[in-house]
This record gives sequence, structure tokens and C-alpha cells, in this order.
Amino acid sequence: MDTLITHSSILIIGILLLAAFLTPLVGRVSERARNILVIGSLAFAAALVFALARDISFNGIHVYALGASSPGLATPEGFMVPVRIVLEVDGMSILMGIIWSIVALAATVFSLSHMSKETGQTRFYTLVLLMVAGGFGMMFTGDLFNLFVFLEITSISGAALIASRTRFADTQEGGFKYIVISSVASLMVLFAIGVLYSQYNLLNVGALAQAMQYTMLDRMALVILIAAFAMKLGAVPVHMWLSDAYSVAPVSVTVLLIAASQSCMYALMRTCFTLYGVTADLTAVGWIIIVSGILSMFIGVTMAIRQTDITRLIAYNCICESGFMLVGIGVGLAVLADPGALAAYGTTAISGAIFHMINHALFEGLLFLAAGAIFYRIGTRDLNQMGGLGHTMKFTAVFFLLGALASSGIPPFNGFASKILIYESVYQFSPILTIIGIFVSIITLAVFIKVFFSAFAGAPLPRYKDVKEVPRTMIAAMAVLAVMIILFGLFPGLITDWIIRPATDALLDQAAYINAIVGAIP
Amino acid sequence: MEHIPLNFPFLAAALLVAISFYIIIFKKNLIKLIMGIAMLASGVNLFLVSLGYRAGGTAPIYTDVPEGPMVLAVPQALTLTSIVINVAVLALMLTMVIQIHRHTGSLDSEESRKMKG
Amino acid sequence: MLSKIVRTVANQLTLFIVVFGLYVIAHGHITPGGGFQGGAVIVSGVILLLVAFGSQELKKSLPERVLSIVESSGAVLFAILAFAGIGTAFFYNFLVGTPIFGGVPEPGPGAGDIWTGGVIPLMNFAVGLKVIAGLSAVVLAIALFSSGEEVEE
Amino acid sequence: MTSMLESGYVFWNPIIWLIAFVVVLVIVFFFRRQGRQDYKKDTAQAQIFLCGEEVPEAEQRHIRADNIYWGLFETLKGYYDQVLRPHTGIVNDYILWFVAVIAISAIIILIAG
Repeated sequence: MDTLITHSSILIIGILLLAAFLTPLVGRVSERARNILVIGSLAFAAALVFALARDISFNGIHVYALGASSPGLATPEGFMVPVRIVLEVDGMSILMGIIWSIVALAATVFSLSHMSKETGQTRFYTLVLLMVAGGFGMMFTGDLFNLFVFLEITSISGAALIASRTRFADTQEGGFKYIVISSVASLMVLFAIGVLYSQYNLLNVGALAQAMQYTMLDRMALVILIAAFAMKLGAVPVHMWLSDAYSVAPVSVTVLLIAASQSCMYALMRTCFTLYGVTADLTAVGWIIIVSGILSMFIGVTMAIRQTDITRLIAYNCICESGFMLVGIGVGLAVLADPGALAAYGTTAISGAIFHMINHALFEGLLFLAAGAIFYRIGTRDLNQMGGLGHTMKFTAVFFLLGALASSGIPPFNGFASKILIYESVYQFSPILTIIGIFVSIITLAVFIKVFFSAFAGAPLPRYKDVKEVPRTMIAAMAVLAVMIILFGLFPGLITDWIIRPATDALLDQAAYINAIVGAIP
Repeated sequence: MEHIPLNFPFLAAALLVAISFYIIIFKKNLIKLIMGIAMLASGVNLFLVSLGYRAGGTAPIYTDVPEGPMVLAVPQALTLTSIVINVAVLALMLTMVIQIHRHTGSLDSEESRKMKG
Repeated sequence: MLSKIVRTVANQLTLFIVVFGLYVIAHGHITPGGGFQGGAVIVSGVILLLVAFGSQELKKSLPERVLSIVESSGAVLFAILAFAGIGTAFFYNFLVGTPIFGGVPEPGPGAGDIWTGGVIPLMNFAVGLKVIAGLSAVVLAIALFSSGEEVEE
Repeated sequence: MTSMLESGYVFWNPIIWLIAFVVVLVIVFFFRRQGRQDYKKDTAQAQIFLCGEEVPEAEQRHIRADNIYWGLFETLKGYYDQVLRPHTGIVNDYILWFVAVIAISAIIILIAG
């Protein structure tokens, strides 16, 4: 067991990659074996994530050097700097890992039925496993170059998955937009990494953070990194690709894409807090992120209310919700240099944002899965064509309502718990931000009333007389997310104590992150 | 960076990046757009390779090398990885463009915007 | 399909290209090159054949099924080699010091010894397999796509 | 308490909220019980009454998504015209916005930060 925990960070990525490569071979033999392999490897990875989370809460940051003579040996004797590929998992990374594992498992179980009518399923699952492995890599990696590599793995497999239903013209368009955007963003990330490397000859995040001088070139690199990650996570004004890509992808893929966007949010936070951290004065950066967050909230929700395509509407709602996180992070960054303000409300703002990340993945995932369930039965995403579906698809309607209430911040669901943390702390920073936030939340409710009314409510339409409830695996996938939404809503204190607070502390404790790498000589 | 005699490689990389951004933004043909992204990748790769250059250095291979400095091996490894990734990206983009052309019969990015607003 | 002269010359040249590609793969750990580069060289031979014979003809000798299996097995081989070192650490070079590719070269300038590198040459071969199959499949698929034919899933 | 969430100034406890919610629910239900008891199912009482007009079919009766909130969009026409302008759906413009964001934040951070 100890050996398993020691190697768990690489095993999570490695097992998924191995399973991805095995899937085409197994898929030729039997479909059933392939599905068992996919679900089994994802479940195994999820179990390892939880074991690793437990280990980190007791033993602190987990460091793993690939190919070293001892797994924890990041800086061997005779070397001044960390060598080899290093994985570094702290409280923040493992929180993202928990989100990823839950979301990936739910999405894959959902797609067992949802994709069962499609061709090329073996390739679909190969790409899903690659994407999940890439996401875990992004969260666990300890050096910038592997961040780029895993970012590209996630983007390429994500784009291929978006375009996987080649018979529709709009999927090709959405996939193409996604891959253009992500490849430009990733190349700019690589450019920024090159700028940092040119000055310090380092790629490791911890070692770079220690050496950081915050020169002019460092600032340029910071700007490029922030812009690239902001584009990948869909912040206004570089959000337009998000609604195009999310709305056309198969919903199980969209759920994975949400988690991939979350990992870009993680990369943004890692860049700001850990890589630049206290060396730099990040007040201006914080304000840029706040403005972007406010714009995301406002434009996201006003565009959402206009849409008649159900998945596109939820995609705009995603932009709106990520605005809340950006505001929380931005406030945390703006007061990072001021210990008093940080203790008074900065930490709360950051933990609210982190809590909202996990909640966002859960309720947007549930909303998209419910939308996909509707598409699975009636074959259209157009809200104008829908009506009275609540009479026959009771479970889907209830799950959609649950997700909608959580997303609009209605108590006692989890969205409210994280939003109140953000409101409370941001109010002390600037009251106007909170007022905009509450206003946006109210419009979000109006958005979902529109969807619920036009899709589920009303008299049963004759043309949907024969529509049945979706298969059991799809309900199970939605139920997992729904149960987690209710649990997170009812016990927010427990969740914050267990995972959110350690994640916030890990994010703010730059010295511990550096020490785990640079001082790791046994 | 006093080992680098001239800033030519960096200037070339900057020029490549600038030209490729011009292409990506202003050329509406999807194939030209892909060429722009390929050029952007080359620009970034050139930048990375020239970071590791040492004046008079030899290739970082421990086989029959003359005495003297070696150029840095790490940026070359990074560049190779980046090239490999870009091959995959370009192949994926081209297949998608072929599919777009099949569906819409056009390669113009203004034609392929079913989704807007 | 091009003329007979072109086809014959392409046939002869492909052999040399493949041999050169295999050389680049095999010497990946001591000279510039490696799995990807050598694989790309070999795929350039495939492209030569594609140009000379056309995608329809090449599809018969390189069926998609075989390419897919070879590609997956290359990747699986790579992953297994990485996992084999997990007794110490993932990617640990467990072959150093053993009779297989186990030589440790002298640091500094010296003649290259091919019998070194541990798992690295083996990984180069695995990557080479994957790249040959994968890139050939990509090139073939794009050629078939652009000739307007449906590729079976 | 496991469900207590404190942000420093206020606290949020869903259990207390749920208890209050249930109490309000009971009160509402109590008032509802005070209403008339003579409702019968499957009679004319349960049917739609539209000023004596003939009730249209479900297909026509249904309020479609386009019609919901039309007044809001009519009022905010000027705002939506402005917001829709950058949402062109052309992939080139997306990159243009990306470059613009880099340029603006570079100016801000290089000068102010």
C-alpha cells in the first residue's frame, strides 16, 4: 500500500495512458471488455486520487521524480537545480484531481449509453482516456514544460472529441475553432516558458519561483501566460470559442471540457500565486482578472438569456460562472501583498473561488448531462422544438432543476455556499462587485426558468408522446453528480475544512512549494 | 547571454511570430490559417533553439566531439517535443478542414460560421 | 497512379529510405535522431509510394486495421517499458548494467557505443513503430479524404 | 458543526435553513388546508377555461423559447446590438481579441505593475 501511494501520482497518469493505448487492441476483441477496461481504469485512477489526497493531508506535498534512483529525489547530489521530470502534488493539485476524477467517471458512464449509437466508439474512448490523462498531468506536473505538453494533449484529444460526430457540419466547425484557439494559446504558453528559461535556465516551477526576479521579461511572460490561460478557460473578451465548442460537442465530452477549462484556471492560479507569488506586486494583475471576471459574469449571463440552443445557453452560463471564480481569484491577487487584508477577506475570496470551481464542475456537468439526455431522446438542441418533456422524462427534469437551482445560487444547494463566500469577502474589497454578482445570479435564475418552461413545463406535446426516460446508466451518472450537489450544499463546512481550506493554504504557501522541490535531498 | 554574437535568430523568430499572427488574423482562407499556425510554431521553435546556442558550440552528442563548449541540449529536447506535438495538431486541423469543406463546400472562415451570437 | 518508370523508381528508393529511417531509429541514443525522426523518415517513403501509386492502391497493402494495431502496440510497448522500472521509479532505466544495452559510456568525447542507453533504444523502437503506423495512417487518411472517398470507421 | 460555513462576518448553515424552510412549508400547507375541499378530479373543474373560447391544441398553446422574455430583448435592443457585434463567429476575430488582450494587459502590467 505504501509503495502504491509513493508511486500514485505517476500511476494515475500512467495507468490511464496505458489503458488508452490498450483500448484500440481490446476494442477489436470485445466491446464489453473495452468498456470494462475504460471504466475500470478511470475508477482505479479515482481511487488512487483519493488515497493520495489522504496521504497529502497527513504528510504534506508529494514529490515524484521520474526515472530517479529514489522517487522523491528531485535534486540529486551534485546538482544545484532540480533535474528530470518532476511531479509535485499539493493540496490545490489534489483538489483539482478530485474534481477531474469525479467528472471523468460520471461523463464516461454517461457516454456508455449516450454514444452507443455512434460509430468509432473505440477511438472515442481512447481519446477520452488520453484527455483525462492529460488533465491529470496538467494538475500534477511540477515543471512548466510538461504543463505545456499535457495542455496540448488535453487540447488535441478534446478537439478530436468535439469533432467526433463527423456527420454534423457544426461539430467540425466547433472542433476547428477549439483546436485553432488552443494551439495558438499553447504556443504562446511555450513562448512564455522560453522567455522564462532564457533568464533562469530553469523549467521547474518551484525552482523558478525561487529564482524569480520579476524583470521586464518576466512581466512579459506573465502577461502572455495569463492571456493564454484566460483564453483557454473562456474569460471575456476571449470567450467566443467556448460557446461554439461546448454547444456542439457530445455532452459527455463537454463535461470533460469544463473540467479541462478548470485545469486551465488551475494553471492560471499556479502561475500567479506560486510562480510569481510574493516576489511580484500583482495588484494590477488582480485588477485585470477582476475586470475580466465582471465582464464574464455580465456578458455571459446576458448572452445566455438570449440563446435558444439549450447547450449553447448552458455554455454561456459556464462563462458567467467562471466570472465568479475570476473575481474571487482577482480579489485574492489584488490583496496578496497586504497581509492584513489577505487575512481579513483575501483568503476567504480565494477559498470561495476554489469552492466554486468544484461546485461549477458538478452543477454545470449535471446541466449538460441533462441537456444531453434530452438530445438523446428527441434529437434536437433547439429549445423552440421542445415542450412538455417533464411529463415523460421525470428524472431528467428533476436533475436539470437541481443543477439550475445550484447554478443560480439558491439555498441550500452548493452554488449558494460558494457564492456567499465570494459575496461576503468581495463586499469588503469593493461593494459594487458583490452587487453585480447578486444581480447576475438573479438573471441566471431567469435564464433557467426560460429553459425549464420551454423544455419541461407545459402540456405534453403530441409529437413527443413516445419519448421515454433515458437509460439507467445515464440516470446513474446524473444521480452521482446530483447527490454530490446536495451533499456539498448541506455540509459546506465539512467540505471547506477537508479540502478547500488545505487547497487555499497550499496555494498561498509559496515557500512550502519551493522547499518541497529544492530542499528535497534525503 | 553574451555568448550569442548576434540577435539574428531572435529577430527572425520575432518576425516569424509577427507574420504568422498577421496571417492568422487577416487571412480568411482556412488553409492559410493553418499555414499561419505552422509558422507560429516554427517561430516559437526557432526561439527555443536559439536560446540554447553557445558561440562556437558543438552539437550536444557525446560521440567524437572536439574540445570546446556544447550548445544546450534541453532547449533542443523541448523543440523536438514541440515539433512532434505540432505535427499532431496540424494533421488534426487539416482533417477538420477537409470535413468542413465537405459540409459547406467552402474554405472561407466567413462562410463557416453557423454559430454566432 | 503515375507512370511505370516512376513506380519502379519509387519502389527502389523506398527501400533505401526505410533502411535510413531504421538507422536513425537504431542510433537514436548516440547520434541526432530517435524514434520520431526515424519514423518520420520512413513515413516519407510511404508518402513517396502514395504519390507514385495513389491512395487506392496503397490502401490495399497498408490496411487501416494493421496500422491501428501496430500503432497501439508501439504505444503499449513504450508504456510497459516505462512501467517496468516502477520497482524503483517510473521510467527508471533498469537495463543499465545488464547485458542488454547495458553499457555505460565514458563521460566526455569518445566513440559512440551502440550497446549503451538501457531502455532508451528500446523506447526509440517503440516510438518508431508508433510514429510509422500513426503518421502513415494520417497521411493515408488525408489522401483518401481529399480524393473524396469515405473512410470506414 | 459540519455544515457551518463561516466567512468571518456572517455564517451560513443549511441545516438551520432547512428547518426554517420546513416550518414555512408546514405553515403554507396549513393555510392551503383552509381552502375549499370540493375540488373533484376528472370533471369540468379540471379543464382549461379560456373565456369560453375553444382551447387550442397543446402544440399551439405551448409558449416557445423565442417568445419568453421578448419584452426584455425589445427594451435592451441597443445593448444587444453592441454585445452581438464582437460575437462574429469568425475564428480569425477570436485570435484578434487574444492579441488585443495581450497588448492591453502588457501595457497595464509593464507600466503600472
